[in-house]
Amino acid sequence: MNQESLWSIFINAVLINNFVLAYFLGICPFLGVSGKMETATKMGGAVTFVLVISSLCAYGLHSLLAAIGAPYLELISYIVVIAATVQLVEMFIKKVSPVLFNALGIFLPLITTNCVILALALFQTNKGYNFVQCLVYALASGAGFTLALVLMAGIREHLDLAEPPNIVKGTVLTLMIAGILALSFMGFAGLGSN
Amino acid sequence: MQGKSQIQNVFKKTLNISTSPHLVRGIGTNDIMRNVVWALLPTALYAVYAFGLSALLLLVTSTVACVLTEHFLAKKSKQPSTISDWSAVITGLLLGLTLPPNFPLWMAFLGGIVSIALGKFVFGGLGYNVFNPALVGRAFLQAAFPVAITTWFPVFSPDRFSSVSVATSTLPLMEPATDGFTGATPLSAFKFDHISTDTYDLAMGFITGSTGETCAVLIILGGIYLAVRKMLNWHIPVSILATVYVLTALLHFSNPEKYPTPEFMLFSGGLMLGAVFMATDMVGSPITTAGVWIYGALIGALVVVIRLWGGLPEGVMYAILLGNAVSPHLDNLIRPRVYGTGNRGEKVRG
Amino acid sequence: MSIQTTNKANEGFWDKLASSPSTDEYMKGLFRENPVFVQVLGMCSTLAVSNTALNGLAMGLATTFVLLMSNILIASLRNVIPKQVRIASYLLIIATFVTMTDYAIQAISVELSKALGAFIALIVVNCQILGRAEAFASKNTVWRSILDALGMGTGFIIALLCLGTVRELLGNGSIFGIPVFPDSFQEWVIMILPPGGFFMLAIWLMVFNAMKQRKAV
Amino acid sequence: MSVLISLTALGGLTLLLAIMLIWANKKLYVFEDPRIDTVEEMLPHANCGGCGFPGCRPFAEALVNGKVLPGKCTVSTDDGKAKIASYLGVDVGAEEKWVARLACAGGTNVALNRARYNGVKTCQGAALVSGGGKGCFWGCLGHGDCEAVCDFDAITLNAFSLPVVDVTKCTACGDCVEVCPKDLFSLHPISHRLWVNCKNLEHGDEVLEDCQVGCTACGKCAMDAPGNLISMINNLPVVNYSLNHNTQVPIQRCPTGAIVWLDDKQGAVKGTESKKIVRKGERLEGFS
Amino acid sequence: MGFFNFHTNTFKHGVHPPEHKDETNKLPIRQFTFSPLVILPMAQHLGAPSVPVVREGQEVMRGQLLAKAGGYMSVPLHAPVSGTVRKIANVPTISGKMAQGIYLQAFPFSGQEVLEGKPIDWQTATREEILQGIQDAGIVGLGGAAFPTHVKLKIPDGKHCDLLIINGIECEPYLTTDHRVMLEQSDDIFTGIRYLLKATGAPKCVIGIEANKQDAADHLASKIPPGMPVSVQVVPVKYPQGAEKMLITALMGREVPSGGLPIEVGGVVVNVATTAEIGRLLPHGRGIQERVVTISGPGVQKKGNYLIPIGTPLRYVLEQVGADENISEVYMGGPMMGVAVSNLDISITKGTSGIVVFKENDIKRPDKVYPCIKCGACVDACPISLNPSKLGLLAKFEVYEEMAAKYNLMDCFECGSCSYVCPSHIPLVQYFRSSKSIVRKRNAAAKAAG
Amino acid sequence: MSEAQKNTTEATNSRKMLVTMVGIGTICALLIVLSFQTTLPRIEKLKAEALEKAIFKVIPGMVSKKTFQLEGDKLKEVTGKVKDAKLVYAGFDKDGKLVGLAIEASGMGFADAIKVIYGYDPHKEKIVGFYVLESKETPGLGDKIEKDASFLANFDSLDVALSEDKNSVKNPVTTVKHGKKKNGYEVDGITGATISSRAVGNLLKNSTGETLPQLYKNKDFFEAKSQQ
Repeated sequence: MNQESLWSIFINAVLINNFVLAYFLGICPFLGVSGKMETATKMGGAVTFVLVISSLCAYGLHSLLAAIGAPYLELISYIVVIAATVQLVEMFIKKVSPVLFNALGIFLPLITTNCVILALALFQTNKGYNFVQCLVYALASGAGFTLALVLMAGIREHLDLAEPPNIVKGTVLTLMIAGILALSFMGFAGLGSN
Repeated sequence: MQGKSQIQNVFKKTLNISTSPHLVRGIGTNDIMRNVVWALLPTALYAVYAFGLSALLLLVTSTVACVLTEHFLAKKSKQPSTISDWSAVITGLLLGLTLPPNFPLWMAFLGGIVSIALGKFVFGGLGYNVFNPALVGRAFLQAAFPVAITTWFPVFSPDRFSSVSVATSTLPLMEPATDGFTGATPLSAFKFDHISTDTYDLAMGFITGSTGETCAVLIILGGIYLAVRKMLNWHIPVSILATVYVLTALLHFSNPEKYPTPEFMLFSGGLMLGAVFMATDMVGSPITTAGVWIYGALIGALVVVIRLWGGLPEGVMYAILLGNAVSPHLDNLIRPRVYGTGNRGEKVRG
Repeated sequence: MSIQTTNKANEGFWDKLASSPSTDEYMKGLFRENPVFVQVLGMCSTLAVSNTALNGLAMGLATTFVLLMSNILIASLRNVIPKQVRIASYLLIIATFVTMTDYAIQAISVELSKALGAFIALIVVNCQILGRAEAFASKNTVWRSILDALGMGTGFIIALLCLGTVRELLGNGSIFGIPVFPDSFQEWVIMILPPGGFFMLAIWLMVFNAMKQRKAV
Repeated sequence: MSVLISLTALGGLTLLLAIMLIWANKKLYVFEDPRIDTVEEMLPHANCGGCGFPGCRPFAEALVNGKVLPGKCTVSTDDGKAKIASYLGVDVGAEEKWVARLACAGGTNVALNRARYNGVKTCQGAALVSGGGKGCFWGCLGHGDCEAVCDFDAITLNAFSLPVVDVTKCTACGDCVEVCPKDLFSLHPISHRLWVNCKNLEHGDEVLEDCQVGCTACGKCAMDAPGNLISMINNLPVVNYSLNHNTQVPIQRCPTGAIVWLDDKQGAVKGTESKKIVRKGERLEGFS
Repeated sequence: MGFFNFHTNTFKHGVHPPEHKDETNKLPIRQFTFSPLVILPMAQHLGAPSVPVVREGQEVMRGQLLAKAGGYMSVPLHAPVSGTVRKIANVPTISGKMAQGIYLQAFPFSGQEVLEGKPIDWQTATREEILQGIQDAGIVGLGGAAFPTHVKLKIPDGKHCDLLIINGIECEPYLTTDHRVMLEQSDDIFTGIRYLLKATGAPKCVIGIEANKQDAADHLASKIPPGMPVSVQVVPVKYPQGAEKMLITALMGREVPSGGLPIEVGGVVVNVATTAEIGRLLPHGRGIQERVVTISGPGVQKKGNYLIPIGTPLRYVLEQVGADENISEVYMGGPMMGVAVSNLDISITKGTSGIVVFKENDIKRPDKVYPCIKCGACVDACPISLNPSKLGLLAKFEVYEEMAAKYNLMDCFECGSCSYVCPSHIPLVQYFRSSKSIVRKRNAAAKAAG
Repeated sequence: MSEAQKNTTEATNSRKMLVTMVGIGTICALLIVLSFQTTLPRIEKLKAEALEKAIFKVIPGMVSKKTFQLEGDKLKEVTGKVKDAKLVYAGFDKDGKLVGLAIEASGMGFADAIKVIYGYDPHKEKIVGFYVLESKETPGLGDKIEKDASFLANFDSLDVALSEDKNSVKNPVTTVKHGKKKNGYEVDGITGATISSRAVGNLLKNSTGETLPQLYKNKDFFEAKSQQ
């Protein structure tokens, strides 16, 4: 059982070990949808939403599999259940609220195969968090992801009005900025260690 | 008629046409940059006086590295060279001033290259860089060579003008030999051993630390010179320093045992240099006055958080880099109310 | 569509080899459609485990194995799986092989599985694998899918090695754990840290861009 | 034992999920015509707006809904249009190729600049500064806004800073028409061969002071033209294209070559009596 | 003005360009000689061009009606000299455009006496009569914009005018026209104010004058007729205080809503020279024939303030005042907002307040444009608190819609403060001007398309 | 396509979907279980070996070990794998005498949690061994806590004697600056890796402060075990 305080879980996931900038998780959407501020915030919201759902699913599944003594099915059941749940949610939103779907739903299929989601499920199992800790961890990871995405989107939007050399335009530039952001986030290392 | 023929000549001429306004104020971008260099010179000279030959070599190396890189990259991308705008000199000087005086020269050279190439060139050159180039270089070096960058050189060492620190002349494949002295900066002394340093020593620069961060008084003088000439936005240093002061004061009075005095926080470490010369980098800071206040307050708060609760003794560099990352957002979100648009203004962002 | 051989003297065997369709199926993954440098896929594992060459190699091999096996299975089942449940089925198949790989690596060495950490499990969500399944294996024969998987896998390994060797060399002074520089070498610690990963990948992409540009001119 | 457990567990799980998905597929599915995607895929993705729709996808929707015919797309090749047409089972709706045409021949070799313009090197910018400094107020300023705005590389400035339209590349998207501050571009069917290459509203020698190839409004072309093919309006000849006379007669006596015959191969053909161009090279000086 | 008064008697931001007013502000207004040929464009004002009522070859008297107003938003044009109408054809104008105009050849040695018309007495005339009289006199804003004055004075239903502001700011460098008018024509000004007070129904009137014209302010204050609700207010020197909106903020402490007219905050602003002209012309029922023009700048020998007949060609003006051999730039209006002339054949119009001539090397033309370093100088200069730095970048990358929709591009009135202060010498005003024209073009196209 | 036809195809579709999904699921389950079964023994063995190696490293002179579970103040001997429990490993010499206890501890380091195992000699009331199980400290700097010889020498004999009432450690472990070590309970830090070495000191302080008094209460239990 893990004793970490909720506050330290939160700070850790948002700043110190940011999923994107320190763990390299969710790089694909990070590179893909950080071009515009508007999409970035929506994507961040959608990811946080899915993170919470999948965290809950994973928590339930983990208890279930432990009960029947088949921990080796963890990975496969996580991914399948999360994928199916997300798809259901997507269809549900599309049916119920087309407005919400346009704002959030179109990102959902992208998110299913986002490493952040599965990684969160695996990490929380690894760290042995309890239910509330899982929830905070999911929210904090989502917040960390959104923070990185939004910072990046702001910078990239700003750079729409710049003339970077041809050779670095696009992914290269985004990666370099991500590197500098990761450097800046290193300042948070050890936060709360003393 | 002589007058007539002269007029005829006049009217044969092709006139120049251009759009209004036809007057311009004299100050150019290169003038601003050059003046920043002047303002930095006293600090640099004091550094050479306090730390000797090693500091001189370090400053020269980092500046030369930056200028050469700028020139080379401009040539490489078939653009006219941009070294004449002095911005590369500022970057080089600032980088040198943030490094320990006995920092190996080859590393400083590498830092200069990284500053210009990664901090500036990839964004499209002067005016487009999001982050302060010197700090990008410095952060790179901090992450790459954590030991060398936290090995300090004593201030006023007696043989500073006759010999060069062993570490300075280290080559890439050599382990930097330590001089035996690895004195602590006031900040690390406080963080790890709770030893506070006298404020007077801090302000006058009788302490060890990075090359250019020791003498707070000279830095402030340089800042005032620029602010008077309107080449520096005085709101930024004021809001950073005020935030640091207020936050530390609150903490200090709540628990004087654990937290340092606000004066100590203001004058120690790179805060003064950062607040006056780095956070004020026009390109990386917000453009509106309101945005600038928030930017300064954010940097100040981050400095306090990282210094007091973080793992590292010093956090000015990270705070400014993060402030730079946020400033495009501040520009987007905070806009002055346009004349005649009512108090609520237009909705800024959908 | 074939790889260009500019050298006239080489024409003959290589040219023929290069222009044969099955070779092309394999070769395209190496450079022309390299999953990392050209398609920019599978970034997470690329960045996370390329801090040493050995880790990169192991990760590359594991990914290639999963890619190969899932491609085979999906290609052979491509006429059976209904369209509506295809993604779920692919995920099932991929997750199975990933789990198997995970256990295999744990059985080989504790050290290695510790170094690769959760990233073996995260092969499941490597967009590259699902992408190949969806874009290629579900539409092509088993044989072509095998070639494709091997090609893409090799391309991935090449990319990981490119990153891993440079990062290890500068960050650790060694290659595959064998010290290259004298002990006194001052390591560039940043290279094995996250920012170094971003920078190194950016630099490699830049090299590829430059090569492409030069070719285009 | 564990084999059995896991088989049941995973089998049950997949069963459950499959049922859920199937149910969702039936109950929650929202219909969207898949043909829209397919058609959009077939379109050139130029999003130029030449078809009159805001982009390729709205155009694809309109195509699928039968509101327009594929021929409206100005960018797609004939093959591409035919493919879409056959996919949707409709007529191609072939339209004649339209191209953008410039109504000015006053390059720097023949037209004078009265003033030297300093500032942003765009026609838009220059036009707002006393008309741009060109002697002829109506003439092309030659800063190449049209060249920059053309997404299809169909417009290039020639040696005398005059835009030349490559009719094979031009898709008649209309961007150049919009961008030209002097409104010199217009879209025409490629079969309109007779072309007035000037917009100067002055007449007589005052035109020639500024430009050697301007229309002096002498009216010879209108006289020579059969029927009412050409009429003089506001000091300029206006061709009545609806009459569709395929004749080169009107251009022959034009003294300045302001009216031309656009030939597929030779480009703009001038009449036999048009004067040779005297001045060569860029001329800035010379206020008359 | 109390020390703690937050209404600071001026507006936010703004710049302080060098004034150069000493060169001409001591020189009294002199009558200019008549040019043998005057060229009169029909469009000398904003709005519809005038419509000629004479034919080619007709002989006209000075002050005779040459063209009638082309609508409500238009004014008539009167003959500035006696002479013969040579032809009615295209004439070059300041915008570079050729437009319809009248070539009038002056009679040599003509007496040049002016025809009298139907006088309008300020005591007996009704509001409408005064407005009509102003229109018939062909009076437009003489400050530079040439907006028909009667349109401006027409108070819309439901609004009323709290304050009549007479604009004697003249913030443009070099120009001293209004300064001299205030010193020399105070009687005409106060007569004009009487007409204006009646026409607008305003209870009082303030004459706003910048502190660098203290003598004019003192002179006017001493001449205020007893019992007239007029006061003179001196405001700090700052450009562009003479802009209508800025002046209203400075004197009334109110802001004119974006896209709105001054009357929406209860103010009407009339230029001081226009006021003088009204006071001089209306009692005699005459039309406007000449105006005061400051001719200055390093390129002229006989600098001064001249009373020049409308339609005098620029070439003639420069011949008379002795232009330097090396002239390279001629501006109509002041150097901040004036227009560079491409062609000396254009003529003085009603809106021409000054002619500034520069020689080569006199004007500092920045050779190098640096990238924007976001120093914020333009933001601190912009009198309407726009963000010229961002707008400039957006214009460079041609994102015009965003400029208009999110950054209030259309509120820019091109005062030039941003370009003046920009250390990187970015041609901001030109960017905005062409962006605005493109936005207008696109909006019109969108409207046409439905 | 008529309505009826559509319905029937949908029905067959649904059945087909069900069958394929479940079929694939079953095959996958089979594959996973088989590979799990095959690799399990070896994985267990490798893991146990790794742990054993660590325990042997931190308790000098031991030859055999027993595992105990600490629940509240009670100790209980366990065999095999126990999840989610605080484990204490006891090491015995060849005579079956208790030579030391190995305790796992973790705490926040510079980058992420540091997980260590240390050996405790209840007779001398000293820490006698130390080994880092997991850390993500900065390579070349923070990771000196795993390698630096002079730092590791701290833990050959670190005083953690209990206070008089046996409820806490008399002198809690603290880290001091390199070369400033004076007392037996002080850890001599690493230059340049101040933060990581302090983190180690901190986590030892917390762990010893909590666990050692608990173990003291079970003193007799161990005595009993060692006499067996």
